[in-house]
Amino acid sequence: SGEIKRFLRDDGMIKVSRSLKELSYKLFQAREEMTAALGREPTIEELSLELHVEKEEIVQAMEAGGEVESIYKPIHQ
Amino acid sequence: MRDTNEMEVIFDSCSSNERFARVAVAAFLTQLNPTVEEVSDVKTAVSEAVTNSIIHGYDQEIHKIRIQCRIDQNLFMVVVKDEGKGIEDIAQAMMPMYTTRPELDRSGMGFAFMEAFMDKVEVESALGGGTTVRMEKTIGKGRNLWTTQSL
Amino acid sequence: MRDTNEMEVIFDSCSSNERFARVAVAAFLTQLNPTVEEVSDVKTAVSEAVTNSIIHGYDQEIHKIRIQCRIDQNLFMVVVKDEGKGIEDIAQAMMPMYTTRPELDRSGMGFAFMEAFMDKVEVESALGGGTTVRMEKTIGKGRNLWTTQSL
Ligand SMILES: Nc1ncnc2c1ncn2[C@@H]1O[C@H](COP(=O)(O)OP(=O)(O)O)[C@@H](O)[C@H]1O
Ligand SMILES: Nc1ncnc2c1ncn2[C@@H]1O[C@H](COP(=O)(O)OP(=O)(O)O)[C@@H](O)[C@H]1O
Ligand SMILES: [Mg+2]
Ligand SMILES: [Mg+2]
Repeated sequence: SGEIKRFLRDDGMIKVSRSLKELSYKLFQAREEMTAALGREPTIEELSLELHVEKEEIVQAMEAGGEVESIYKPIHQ
Repeated sequence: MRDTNEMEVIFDSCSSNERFARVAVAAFLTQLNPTVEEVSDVKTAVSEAVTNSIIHGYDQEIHKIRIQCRIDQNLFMVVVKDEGKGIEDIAQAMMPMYTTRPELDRSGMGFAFMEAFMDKVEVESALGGGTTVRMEKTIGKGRNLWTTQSL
Repeated sequence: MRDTNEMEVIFDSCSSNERFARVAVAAFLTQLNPTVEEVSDVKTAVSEAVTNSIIHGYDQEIHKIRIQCRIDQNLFMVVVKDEGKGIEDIAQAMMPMYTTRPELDRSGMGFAFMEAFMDKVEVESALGGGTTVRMEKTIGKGRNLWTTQSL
Protein backbone atom coordinates (compact mmCIF):
# COMPACT_ATOMS: atom_id res chain seq x y z
CA SER A 1 0.00 0.00 0.00
CA GLY A 2 3.04 2.22 0.49
CA GLU A 3 3.78 1.75 -3.19
CA ILE A 4 0.26 2.67 -4.27
CA LYS A 5 0.28 5.74 -2.10
CA ARG A 6 3.54 6.89 -3.60
CA PHE A 7 2.22 6.26 -7.08
CA LEU A 8 -0.83 8.42 -6.36
CA ARG A 9 1.40 11.05 -4.85
CA ASP A 10 3.63 11.16 -7.94
CA ASP A 11 0.58 11.42 -10.14
CA GLY A 12 -0.57 14.36 -8.07
CA MET A 13 2.75 16.04 -8.61
CA ILE A 14 2.00 17.01 -12.19
CA LYS A 15 2.15 20.78 -12.35
CA VAL A 16 -1.03 22.43 -13.51
CA SER A 17 1.05 24.56 -15.88
CA ARG A 18 2.16 21.38 -17.67
CA SER A 19 -1.32 19.90 -17.86
CA LEU A 20 -2.68 23.16 -19.27
CA LYS A 21 0.06 23.20 -21.90
CA GLU A 22 -0.83 19.67 -22.91
CA LEU A 23 -4.47 20.62 -23.15
CA SER A 24 -3.58 23.66 -25.19
CA TYR A 25 -1.81 21.45 -27.72
CA LYS A 26 -4.86 19.18 -28.00
CA LEU A 27 -6.95 22.31 -28.37
CA PHE A 28 -4.73 23.56 -31.18
CA GLN A 29 -5.12 20.26 -33.05
CA ALA A 30 -8.86 19.95 -32.43
CA ARG A 31 -9.41 23.49 -33.61
CA GLU A 32 -7.60 22.83 -36.90
CA GLU A 33 -9.42 19.54 -37.50
CA MET A 34 -12.84 20.93 -36.67
CA THR A 35 -12.32 24.07 -38.72
CA ALA A 36 -11.49 21.88 -41.71
CA ALA A 37 -14.43 19.55 -41.09
CA LEU A 38 -17.02 22.26 -40.41
CA GLY A 39 -15.77 24.82 -42.87
CA ARG A 40 -15.86 27.41 -40.09
CA GLU A 41 -14.40 28.10 -36.65
CA PRO A 42 -15.71 25.78 -33.94
CA THR A 43 -17.21 27.45 -30.87
CA ILE A 44 -15.72 26.94 -27.42
CA GLU A 45 -18.69 24.71 -26.59
CA GLU A 46 -18.04 22.48 -29.58
CA LEU A 47 -14.39 22.22 -28.58
CA SER A 48 -15.40 21.46 -25.01
CA LEU A 49 -17.64 18.59 -26.17
CA GLU A 50 -14.90 17.27 -28.46
CA LEU A 51 -12.19 17.36 -25.79
CA HIS A 52 -14.42 16.51 -22.80
CA VAL A 53 -13.14 19.54 -20.92
CA GLU A 54 -15.11 22.40 -19.35
CA LYS A 55 -15.40 25.58 -21.44
CA GLU A 56 -13.71 27.60 -18.72
CA GLU A 57 -10.78 25.22 -18.69
CA ILE A 58 -10.40 25.59 -22.42
CA VAL A 59 -9.91 29.34 -22.14
CA GLN A 60 -7.41 28.73 -19.36
CA ALA A 61 -5.51 26.37 -21.64
CA MET A 62 -5.62 28.95 -24.46
CA GLU A 63 -3.72 31.25 -22.15
CA ALA A 64 -1.05 28.59 -21.63
CA GLY A 65 -0.86 28.04 -25.36
CA GLY A 66 1.51 30.79 -26.38
CA GLU A 67 4.70 28.79 -25.91
CA VAL A 68 3.15 25.56 -27.14
CA GLU A 69 2.29 27.01 -30.49
CA SER A 70 5.89 27.95 -31.14
CA ILE A 71 7.13 24.59 -29.89
CA TYR A 72 4.81 22.57 -32.11
CA LYS A 73 4.61 24.75 -35.19
CA PRO A 74 7.68 23.30 -36.94
CA ILE A 75 6.11 19.82 -36.81
CA HIS A 76 3.02 21.08 -38.58
CA GLN A 77 4.76 23.01 -41.30
CA MET B 1 7.16 38.38 -8.49
CA ARG B 2 6.08 40.27 -5.40
CA ASP B 3 5.46 38.15 -2.31
CA THR B 4 1.85 39.22 -1.89
CA ASN B 5 -0.95 39.59 -4.37
CA GLU B 6 -4.67 40.19 -4.03
CA MET B 7 -7.80 39.90 -6.08
CA GLU B 8 -11.50 40.04 -5.47
CA VAL B 9 -14.32 38.88 -7.70
CA ILE B 10 -17.99 39.70 -7.29
CA PHE B 11 -20.66 37.92 -9.30
CA ASP B 12 -24.35 37.04 -9.55
CA SER B 13 -25.35 34.00 -7.51
CA CYS B 14 -26.52 31.93 -10.47
CA SER B 15 -25.21 28.41 -10.86
CA SER B 16 -23.73 29.20 -14.29
CA ASN B 17 -21.24 31.43 -12.45
CA GLU B 18 -19.98 28.60 -10.31
CA ARG B 19 -17.60 27.32 -12.93
CA PHE B 20 -16.50 30.86 -13.71
CA ALA B 21 -15.68 31.44 -10.04
CA ARG B 22 -13.68 28.22 -9.83
CA VAL B 23 -11.59 29.10 -12.85
CA ALA B 24 -11.04 32.70 -11.76
CA VAL B 25 -9.67 31.44 -8.45
CA ALA B 26 -7.61 28.73 -10.19
CA ALA B 27 -6.15 31.27 -12.63
CA PHE B 28 -5.07 33.47 -9.73
CA LEU B 29 -3.62 30.48 -7.88
CA THR B 30 -1.52 29.50 -10.91
CA GLN B 31 1.07 32.09 -9.84
CA LEU B 32 2.13 29.75 -7.04
CA ASN B 33 2.90 27.04 -9.62
CA PRO B 34 0.63 24.48 -7.95
CA THR B 35 0.16 20.84 -8.87
CA VAL B 36 -2.97 19.57 -10.59
CA GLU B 37 -4.02 18.08 -7.27
CA GLU B 38 -3.59 21.32 -5.34
CA VAL B 39 -5.64 23.25 -7.88
CA SER B 40 -8.40 20.69 -7.87
CA ASP B 41 -8.48 20.76 -4.04
CA VAL B 42 -8.92 24.53 -4.04
CA LYS B 43 -11.50 24.40 -6.84
CA THR B 44 -13.55 21.80 -4.98
CA ALA B 45 -13.49 23.81 -1.76
CA VAL B 46 -14.46 27.06 -3.52
CA SER B 47 -17.20 25.25 -5.42
CA GLU B 48 -18.73 23.91 -2.24
CA ALA B 49 -18.70 27.33 -0.58
CA VAL B 50 -20.19 29.04 -3.63
CA THR B 51 -22.90 26.38 -4.01
CA ASN B 52 -23.80 26.90 -0.36
CA SER B 53 -24.19 30.64 -0.90
CA ILE B 54 -26.38 30.07 -3.95
CA ILE B 55 -28.59 27.36 -2.48
CA HIS B 56 -28.68 27.98 1.25
CA GLY B 57 -27.64 31.62 1.61
CA TYR B 58 -29.80 33.07 -1.14
CA ASP B 59 -32.39 30.27 -1.63
CA GLN B 60 -31.55 30.46 -5.32
CA GLU B 61 -32.54 34.10 -5.67
CA ILE B 62 -30.00 36.21 -7.58
CA HIS B 63 -27.79 38.37 -5.35
CA LYS B 64 -24.04 38.98 -5.13
CA ILE B 65 -21.34 36.58 -4.03
CA ARG B 66 -17.87 37.92 -3.26
CA ILE B 67 -14.64 35.94 -3.36
CA GLN B 68 -11.43 37.46 -2.04
CA CYS B 69 -8.07 35.80 -2.66
CA ARG B 70 -4.75 36.65 -1.19
CA ILE B 71 -1.35 35.16 -1.78
CA ASP B 72 1.34 35.65 0.81
CA GLN B 73 4.54 33.77 -0.08
CA ASN B 74 3.24 30.23 -0.62
CA LEU B 75 0.12 30.64 1.51
CA PHE B 76 -3.13 30.89 -0.41
CA MET B 77 -6.12 32.46 1.35
CA VAL B 78 -9.63 32.54 -0.08
CA VAL B 79 -12.77 34.05 1.42
CA VAL B 80 -16.27 33.34 0.07
CA LYS B 81 -18.90 35.77 1.27
CA ASP B 82 -22.66 36.12 0.84
CA GLU B 83 -25.19 38.45 2.41
CA GLY B 84 -27.84 35.76 2.60
CA LYS B 85 -29.86 34.32 5.41
CA GLY B 86 -26.94 33.11 7.53
CA ILE B 87 -26.44 30.05 9.71
CA GLU B 88 -28.00 29.66 13.16
CA ASP B 89 -25.73 26.96 14.57
CA ILE B 90 -22.35 26.90 12.81
CA ALA B 91 -20.95 23.89 14.70
CA GLN B 92 -23.98 21.81 13.75
CA ALA B 93 -23.89 23.01 10.12
CA MET B 94 -20.26 21.92 9.84
CA MET B 95 -20.94 18.36 11.03
CA PRO B 96 -20.49 15.82 8.24
CA MET B 97 -23.83 14.65 6.80
CA TYR B 98 -25.76 17.54 8.34
CA THR B 99 -27.97 19.30 5.83
CA THR B 100 -31.08 21.44 6.10
CA ARG B 101 -32.02 20.71 2.48
CA PRO B 102 -32.21 16.92 2.08
CA GLU B 103 -35.06 17.48 -0.40
CA LEU B 104 -32.57 19.15 -2.77
CA ASP B 105 -30.38 16.06 -2.72
CA ARG B 106 -27.78 17.74 -0.57
CA SER B 107 -25.38 15.34 1.06
CA GLY B 108 -24.35 17.54 3.97
CA MET B 109 -20.70 17.01 3.03
CA GLY B 110 -19.83 20.50 1.76
CA PHE B 111 -18.03 21.75 4.87
CA ALA B 112 -16.42 18.33 5.34
CA PHE B 113 -14.93 18.59 1.83
CA MET B 114 -13.70 22.13 2.46
CA GLU B 115 -11.98 20.90 5.63
CA ALA B 116 -10.51 17.88 3.87
CA PHE B 117 -9.08 19.81 0.94
CA MET B 118 -7.89 22.98 2.66
CA ASP B 119 -5.53 23.40 5.63
CA LYS B 120 -7.89 25.68 7.53
CA VAL B 121 -11.59 26.57 7.30
CA GLU B 122 -13.29 29.22 9.42
CA VAL B 123 -16.95 30.15 9.20
CA GLU B 124 -18.47 33.39 10.39
CA SER B 125 -22.23 33.73 10.15
CA ALA B 126 -25.29 35.13 11.84
CA LEU B 127 -28.98 34.63 11.10
CA GLY B 128 -29.94 37.33 8.64
CA GLY B 129 -26.37 38.62 8.51
CA GLY B 130 -24.84 36.53 5.75
CA THR B 131 -22.04 34.00 5.81
CA THR B 132 -18.26 34.29 5.38
CA VAL B 133 -16.10 31.23 4.81
CA ARG B 134 -12.33 31.77 5.18
CA MET B 135 -10.02 29.08 3.90
CA GLU B 136 -6.25 28.67 3.70
CA LYS B 137 -3.90 26.29 1.99
CA THR B 138 -0.13 26.26 1.79
CA ILE B 139 0.91 25.44 -1.76
CA GLY B 140 3.96 23.27 -2.41
CA LYS B 141 4.11 21.58 0.98
CA GLY B 142 6.53 18.70 1.00
CA ARG B 143 7.87 19.64 -2.38
CA ASN B 144 11.41 19.72 -0.98
CA LEU B 145 10.85 16.23 0.37
CA TRP B 146 9.95 14.93 -3.07
CA THR B 147 12.98 16.56 -4.58
CA THR B 148 15.20 14.93 -1.99
CA GLN B 149 13.61 11.52 -2.64
CA SER B 150 14.12 11.67 -6.36
CA LEU B 151 17.81 12.51 -6.04
CA MET C 1 -29.66 30.60 -18.63
CA ARG C 2 -30.76 34.09 -17.66
CA ASP C 3 -30.35 36.75 -20.34
CA THR C 4 -28.12 38.97 -18.22
CA ASN C 5 -25.18 38.20 -16.02
CA GLU C 6 -22.60 40.36 -14.27
CA MET C 7 -19.22 40.04 -12.67
CA GLU C 8 -16.58 42.36 -11.40
CA VAL C 9 -12.97 41.67 -10.59
CA ILE C 10 -10.58 43.91 -8.69
CA PHE C 11 -6.86 43.17 -8.53
CA ASP C 12 -3.41 44.59 -7.87
CA SER C 13 -1.88 46.39 -10.84
CA CYS C 14 1.12 44.10 -11.19
CA SER C 15 1.91 42.61 -14.55
CA SER C 16 1.63 39.05 -13.22
CA ASN C 17 -2.12 39.73 -12.85
CA GLU C 18 -2.54 40.50 -16.53
CA ARG C 19 -2.87 36.82 -17.37
CA PHE C 20 -5.26 36.29 -14.51
CA ALA C 21 -7.47 39.17 -15.68
CA ARG C 22 -7.56 37.81 -19.22
CA VAL C 23 -8.54 34.33 -18.07
CA ALA C 24 -11.21 35.65 -15.69
CA VAL C 25 -12.82 37.70 -18.44
CA ALA C 26 -12.53 34.87 -20.96
CA ALA C 27 -14.03 32.35 -18.54
CA PHE C 28 -17.02 34.64 -17.97
CA LEU C 29 -17.37 35.19 -21.72
CA THR C 30 -17.63 31.44 -22.44
CA GLN C 31 -21.30 31.58 -21.42
CA LEU C 32 -21.98 33.21 -24.78
CA ASN C 33 -20.37 30.25 -26.55
CA PRO C 34 -17.83 32.31 -28.51
CA THR C 35 -15.28 30.96 -30.98
CA VAL C 36 -11.60 30.79 -30.08
CA GLU C 37 -11.11 33.84 -32.24
CA GLU C 38 -13.77 35.87 -30.45
CA VAL C 39 -12.21 34.92 -27.12
CA SER C 40 -8.77 36.01 -28.32
CA ASP C 41 -10.15 39.31 -29.60
CA VAL C 42 -11.65 40.12 -26.21
CA LYS C 43 -8.53 38.94 -24.39
CA THR C 44 -6.30 41.13 -26.52
CA ALA C 45 -8.47 44.20 -25.96
CA VAL C 46 -8.65 43.62 -22.20
CA SER C 47 -4.92 43.03 -22.07
CA GLU C 48 -4.18 46.32 -23.79
CA ALA C 49 -6.45 48.23 -21.44
CA VAL C 50 -5.00 46.55 -18.35
CA THR C 51 -1.41 47.13 -19.51
CA ASN C 52 -2.25 50.79 -20.02
CA SER C 53 -3.56 51.06 -16.47
CA ILE C 54 -0.43 49.38 -15.10
CA ILE C 55 2.11 51.31 -17.14
CA HIS C 56 0.54 54.68 -17.88
CA GLY C 57 -2.19 55.02 -15.24
CA TYR C 58 -0.17 53.90 -12.25
CA ASP C 59 3.42 54.30 -13.55
CA GLN C 60 4.01 50.72 -12.40
CA GLU C 61 3.16 51.45 -8.78
CA ILE C 62 0.80 48.89 -7.23
CA HIS C 63 -2.80 50.07 -6.95
CA LYS C 64 -6.17 48.54 -7.86
CA ILE C 65 -7.58 47.86 -11.31
CA ARG C 66 -11.28 47.06 -11.67
CA ILE C 67 -12.85 45.13 -14.53
CA GLN C 68 -16.61 44.96 -14.85
CA CYS C 69 -18.26 42.56 -17.29
CA ARG C 70 -21.88 42.38 -18.28
CA ILE C 71 -23.65 40.01 -20.62
CA ASP C 72 -26.97 41.06 -22.10
CA GLN C 73 -28.28 38.53 -24.61
CA ASN C 74 -25.35 38.13 -26.99
CA LEU C 75 -23.79 41.51 -26.22
CA PHE C 76 -20.63 41.42 -24.13
CA MET C 77 -19.64 44.62 -22.30
CA VAL C 78 -16.38 45.08 -20.45
CA VAL C 79 -15.15 48.09 -18.52
CA VAL C 80 -11.53 48.50 -17.38
CA LYS C 81 -11.03 51.16 -14.75
CA ASP C 82 -8.06 52.64 -12.93
CA GLU C 83 -7.72 55.55 -10.54
CA GLY C 84 -4.39 56.59 -11.95
CA LYS C 85 -3.09 59.77 -13.43
CA GLY C 86 -5.59 60.03 -16.28
CA ILE C 87 -5.29 61.23 -19.89
CA GLU C 88 -5.09 64.89 -20.86
CA ASP C 89 -6.11 64.63 -24.52
CA ILE C 90 -8.13 61.47 -25.18
CA ALA C 91 -8.48 61.99 -28.93
CA GLN C 92 -4.73 62.32 -29.30
CA ALA C 93 -4.06 59.33 -27.01
CA MET C 94 -6.32 57.17 -29.19
CA MET C 95 -4.48 57.98 -32.41
CA PRO C 96 -2.58 54.99 -33.80
CA MET C 97 1.16 55.18 -33.07
CA TYR C 98 0.73 57.89 -30.44
CA THR C 99 2.56 57.04 -27.24
CA THR C 100 3.89 59.06 -24.33
CA ARG C 101 6.30 56.27 -23.36
CA PRO C 102 8.43 55.44 -26.41
CA GLU C 103 11.32 54.76 -24.02
CA LEU C 104 9.39 51.75 -22.64
CA ASP C 105 9.11 50.27 -26.14
CA ARG C 106 5.44 51.13 -26.37
CA SER C 107 4.09 51.04 -29.90
CA GLY C 108 1.18 53.41 -29.41
CA MET C 109 -1.13 50.77 -30.88
CA GLY C 110 -3.06 49.78 -27.74
CA PHE C 111 -6.23 51.77 -28.42
CA ALA C 112 -6.02 50.89 -32.11
CA PHE C 113 -6.06 47.17 -31.19
CA MET C 114 -8.99 47.66 -28.83
CA GLU C 115 -10.90 49.38 -31.62
CA ALA C 116 -9.97 46.71 -34.14
CA PHE C 117 -10.99 43.78 -31.97
CA MET C 118 -14.11 45.18 -30.29
CA ASP C 119 -17.25 46.68 -31.83
CA LYS C 120 -17.15 49.79 -29.68
CA VAL C 121 -14.57 51.51 -27.47
CA GLU C 122 -15.27 54.54 -25.30
CA VAL C 123 -12.72 56.25 -23.08
CA GLU C 124 -13.50 58.49 -20.15
CA SER C 125 -10.59 60.14 -18.40
CA ALA C 126 -9.43 63.26 -16.66
CA LEU C 127 -6.00 64.32 -15.49
CA GLY C 128 -5.63 63.04 -11.94
CA GLY C 129 -9.07 61.43 -12.11
CA GLY C 130 -8.29 57.98 -13.48
CA THR C 131 -9.29 56.31 -16.72
CA THR C 132 -12.30 54.19 -17.69
CA VAL C 133 -12.33 52.20 -20.93
CA ARG C 134 -15.73 50.80 -21.96
CA MET C 135 -15.82 48.18 -24.70
CA GLU C 136 -18.54 46.14 -26.36
CA LYS C 137 -18.64 43.18 -28.67
CA THR C 138 -21.56 41.19 -30.02
CA ILE C 139 -20.71 37.50 -29.87
CA GLY C 140 -21.85 35.06 -32.55
CA LYS C 141 -22.49 37.57 -35.30
CA GLY C 142 -23.39 35.66 -38.44
CA ARG C 143 -23.72 32.41 -36.54
CA ASN C 144 -27.29 31.87 -37.75
CA LEU C 145 -25.76 31.78 -41.16
CA TRP C 146 -23.62 28.79 -40.15
CA THR C 147 -26.62 26.93 -38.77
CA THR C 148 -28.50 27.50 -41.99
CA GLN C 149 -25.51 26.34 -44.01
CA SER C 150 -25.11 23.11 -42.14
CA LEU C 151 -28.80 22.15 -42.49
N1 LIG D 1 -23.79 30.19 2.87
C1 LIG D 1 -24.70 29.61 3.67
N2 LIG D 1 -25.81 30.28 4.07
C2 LIG D 1 -26.74 29.70 4.85
N3 LIG D 1 -26.64 28.44 5.29
C3 LIG D 1 -25.57 27.72 4.95
C4 LIG D 1 -24.54 28.25 4.12
N4 LIG D 1 -23.62 27.30 3.95
C5 LIG D 1 -24.01 26.24 4.63
N5 LIG D 1 -25.19 26.45 5.25
C6 LIG D 1 -25.93 25.50 6.11
O1 LIG D 1 -25.03 24.46 6.49
C7 LIG D 1 -25.55 23.18 6.11
C8 LIG D 1 -24.42 22.25 5.75
O2 LIG D 1 -23.71 22.70 4.60
P1 LIG D 1 -22.90 21.62 3.76
O3 LIG D 1 -21.96 20.92 4.64
O4 LIG D 1 -22.33 22.31 2.57
O5 LIG D 1 -24.02 20.58 3.29
P2 LIG D 1 -25.17 20.74 2.19
O6 LIG D 1 -24.88 21.95 1.33
O7 LIG D 1 -25.12 19.47 1.42
O8 LIG D 1 -26.46 20.92 2.95
C9 LIG D 1 -26.50 23.48 4.96
O9 LIG D 1 -27.49 22.49 4.80
C10 LIG D 1 -27.08 24.83 5.39
O10 LIG D 1 -28.11 24.66 6.33
N1 LIG E 1 -5.04 54.07 -18.33
C1 LIG E 1 -4.30 55.10 -18.79
N2 LIG E 1 -3.88 56.07 -17.94
C2 LIG E 1 -3.14 57.11 -18.38
N3 LIG E 1 -2.75 57.27 -19.67
C3 LIG E 1 -3.15 56.35 -20.56
C4 LIG E 1 -3.92 55.22 -20.18
N4 LIG E 1 -4.16 54.49 -21.28
C5 LIG E 1 -3.57 55.12 -22.30
N5 LIG E 1 -2.94 56.25 -21.88
C6 LIG E 1 -2.19 57.20 -22.74
O1 LIG E 1 -2.54 56.95 -24.10
C7 LIG E 1 -1.38 56.67 -24.86
C8 LIG E 1 -1.70 55.68 -25.98
O2 LIG E 1 -2.07 54.42 -25.45
P1 LIG E 1 -1.90 53.13 -26.36
O3 LIG E 1 -2.62 53.35 -27.63
O4 LIG E 1 -2.28 51.94 -25.57
O5 LIG E 1 -0.34 53.12 -26.69
P2 LIG E 1 0.91 52.75 -25.75
O6 LIG E 1 0.39 52.04 -24.54
O7 LIG E 1 1.75 51.86 -26.61
O8 LIG E 1 1.58 54.05 -25.39
C9 LIG E 1 -0.35 56.19 -23.86
O9 LIG E 1 0.96 56.38 -24.31
C10 LIG E 1 -0.69 57.03 -22.63
O10 LIG E 1 -0.12 58.33 -22.74
MG1 LIG F 1 -23.06 22.40 0.55
MG1 LIG G 1 -1.00 50.57 -24.54
